[in-house]
Amino acid sequence: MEKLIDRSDFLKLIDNGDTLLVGGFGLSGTPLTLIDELAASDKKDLTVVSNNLGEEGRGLGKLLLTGCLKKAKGSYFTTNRDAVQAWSDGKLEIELVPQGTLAEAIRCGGAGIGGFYTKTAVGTKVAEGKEEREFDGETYILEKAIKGDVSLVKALKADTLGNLVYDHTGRNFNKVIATAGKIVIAEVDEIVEVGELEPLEIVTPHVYVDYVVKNKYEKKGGKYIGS
Amino acid sequence: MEKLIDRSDFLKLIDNGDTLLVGGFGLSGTPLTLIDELAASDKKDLTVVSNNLGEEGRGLGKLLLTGCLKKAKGSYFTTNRDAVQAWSDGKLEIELVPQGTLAEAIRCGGAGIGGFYTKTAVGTKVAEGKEEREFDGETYILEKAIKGDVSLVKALKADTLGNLVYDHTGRNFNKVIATAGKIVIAEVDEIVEVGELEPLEIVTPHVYVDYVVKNKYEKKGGKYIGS
Amino acid sequence: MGLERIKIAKRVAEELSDGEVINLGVGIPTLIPDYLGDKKVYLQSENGLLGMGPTPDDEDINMDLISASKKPITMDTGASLFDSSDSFVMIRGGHVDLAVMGALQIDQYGEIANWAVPGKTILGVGGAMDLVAGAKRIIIASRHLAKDSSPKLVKELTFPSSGVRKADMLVTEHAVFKFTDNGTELIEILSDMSVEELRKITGADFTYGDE
Amino acid sequence: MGLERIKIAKRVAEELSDGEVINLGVGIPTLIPDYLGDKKVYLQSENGLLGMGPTPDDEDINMDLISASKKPITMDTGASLFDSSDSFVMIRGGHVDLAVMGALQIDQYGEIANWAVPGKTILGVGGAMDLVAGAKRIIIASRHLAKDSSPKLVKELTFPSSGVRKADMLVTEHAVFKFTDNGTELIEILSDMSVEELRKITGADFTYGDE
Repeated sequence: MEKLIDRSDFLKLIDNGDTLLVGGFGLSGTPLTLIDELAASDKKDLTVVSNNLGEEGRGLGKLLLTGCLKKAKGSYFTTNRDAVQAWSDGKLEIELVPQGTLAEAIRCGGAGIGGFYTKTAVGTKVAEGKEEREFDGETYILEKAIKGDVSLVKALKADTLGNLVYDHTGRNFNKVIATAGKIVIAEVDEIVEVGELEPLEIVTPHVYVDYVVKNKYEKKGGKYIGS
Repeated sequence: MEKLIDRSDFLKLIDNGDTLLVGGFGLSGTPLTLIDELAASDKKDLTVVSNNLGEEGRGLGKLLLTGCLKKAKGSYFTTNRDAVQAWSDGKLEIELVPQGTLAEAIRCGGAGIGGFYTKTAVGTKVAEGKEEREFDGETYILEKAIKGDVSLVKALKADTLGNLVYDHTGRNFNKVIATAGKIVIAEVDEIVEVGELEPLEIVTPHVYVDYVVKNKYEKKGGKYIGS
Repeated sequence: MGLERIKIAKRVAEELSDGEVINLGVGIPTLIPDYLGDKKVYLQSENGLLGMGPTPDDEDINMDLISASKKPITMDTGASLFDSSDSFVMIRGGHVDLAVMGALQIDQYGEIANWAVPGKTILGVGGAMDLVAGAKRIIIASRHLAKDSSPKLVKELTFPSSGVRKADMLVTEHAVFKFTDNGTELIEILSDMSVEELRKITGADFTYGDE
Repeated sequence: MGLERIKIAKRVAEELSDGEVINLGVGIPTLIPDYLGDKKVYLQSENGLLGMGPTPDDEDINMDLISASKKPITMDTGASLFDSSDSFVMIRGGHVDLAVMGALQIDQYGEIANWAVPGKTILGVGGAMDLVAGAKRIIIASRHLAKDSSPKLVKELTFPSSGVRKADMLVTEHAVFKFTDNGTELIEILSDMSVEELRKITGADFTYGDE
């Protein structure tokens, strides 16, 4: 398979200062193997755009222990005490975006759309400094598209072309994130022959995927053992 | 099945002057039965938003023979001579929208988004009178969301809850149109028991569907006979 | 304490109608499914599922089939899966019949504050503002008083607002309130309090009956 | 006439690289798949398919599996289906490697006019402007002259533009041109014309070789 790379080659695709879009909701649909590589690297000044930063010491939470993050942009960091601490200590910038706005902004980033007017967050602190506009008598705020240097997604299976399917709610942000990075890397549990995925079941067509890395963790009892 | 109505009851849901969003690309994925009911009715001043107006005397093209249309909004009417004629005769207003802008505007209409900035059509006649704006050095134009009074979609199957799946490229505009009408009516070839459609294969979740009408045409040799 | 949460959940459950699509927030709202009786509703989970079923047995847990509270769940018959952007098309686009959520404060017109506390770290908003903006109907399910014994229903918010869209109803362990453009209306007392006692522990004025 | 269309298609086919995702417009571009030889490319159809295969046998025709030209098609192994909005995420978002399309006119910098004729009914644009705005690379495949014998490659467009984004290349039955910020460059002559003869039937100036 042409797009398949070894996980040890993944770091070559990441530069200091990059903005990474990372799929996942909590630890579900999260590229745990790629995050491990990042956590073990000397990369720095990274910005991560993801719904949250995993849990303490798990998933994206591992990156808080190594100091490679400059900024996190997402919807919910409160439950990760390491994130709150890093922010309190001035070691991590945080930009809060409502969950639906985050998903939509990333989708726009991959869709040739520069920005959109959403009804979410009108009249709140999140809307401060953002342009308001009325359409048909309703007020909306302008949100800008989000793009990344590199997108990291986690799929259940890739076929040898790079078509992706996801595991249940593990789909979450992965579909849009796969469209919005200059380089897109998919971590997968399994690689199947082209033709084994049904045209109707493919969620991410192969055109979006540049590289595929095999997950180093095995799922047992519904969890990735040792992750 | 609660949402199932007879096709003869469909017209009660349509008022003169309504804006109808109609799925389909050419004749594919088009609610042919519902269109027949409209064509045989005395409805008037309807606006149809659809990629095109079917073919001469077929699909949405039938509505050009009855004079129920005031306006058509879509991306491609050139190949339907009846549409061109009606427009030339001043009997039909036409508003031309690039195909991708049409799909996106309808999606926004169903998504609580008031408008979006697209890179499509910048510097063309389509952009005249539309606001231009730069994001990261690129120019975009503002397009407004499109909503409808009634959405007519064509699916392959509905389950008894109203979940929908489509036939191959018959999906086209139907997915977004099912989200953007105040009333949404799905014409389907087949109704199956709830549970028969896989959670991963459902394209339109039942929450979007208000009514289901059984298609009166049968598909043979890849075409709906007699349509 | 637990009993009062259950009381609130039970009362909210009465407001749900058969066939509705509902999004349940964290905390008290998650107790509601246990008190639906014969009513069949469809639970939406903002991480990408319509038709959320009960908690699975241990052997059926899959960390990639979870709720918005990141708890393992199952799928009901007729469930569908979708990505986050489509999930918020559903929420923000006005397709969810009802959102039941908690609140830190509610003002007399039903404006909600449920994501941030003044002077404290504000590092989470999640899908709260999208639900506030988009759900067809909003019921706040909350204890009557905050942990510091201050009333949650207040004249004016002192906590940051979650959006200009107002809640329709507030259910606490003591009472059910309805919000209109004219302010708060008490529509039902759920405990042994008198209306006057209720006024004392409520931060906003409210009307009751013909008064 | 048909031979010259094939000649254009063959020459464009040489520009395609193995593994590319390509959108082919109506007319000459649809002939290209026959001349790809060993190269495997993936055809995108804007009505919602990546991996368009050849025309089916009569008995396998399905009116709900069609191309953007509304012709019956098949699916290649590895094909995927999606709705119109996702299809234009792919197109407008810059994910399609190459769009090959016809044109009514092209100006000296590669600006394309391919949807409307001045003074005539303008009732169709389809996905042309989205492809012009979004494809990574654009090749125009077109006869050198219009039906009225006017040159298609011109100094300035007199037909309505399809967008500010420029084409990269023009392939006609006589020549291959490249467009840069400096104007048009002739890179190959495909017929027995001399450069001077070619200049006579071309409406824009162009450079050639070291000149």
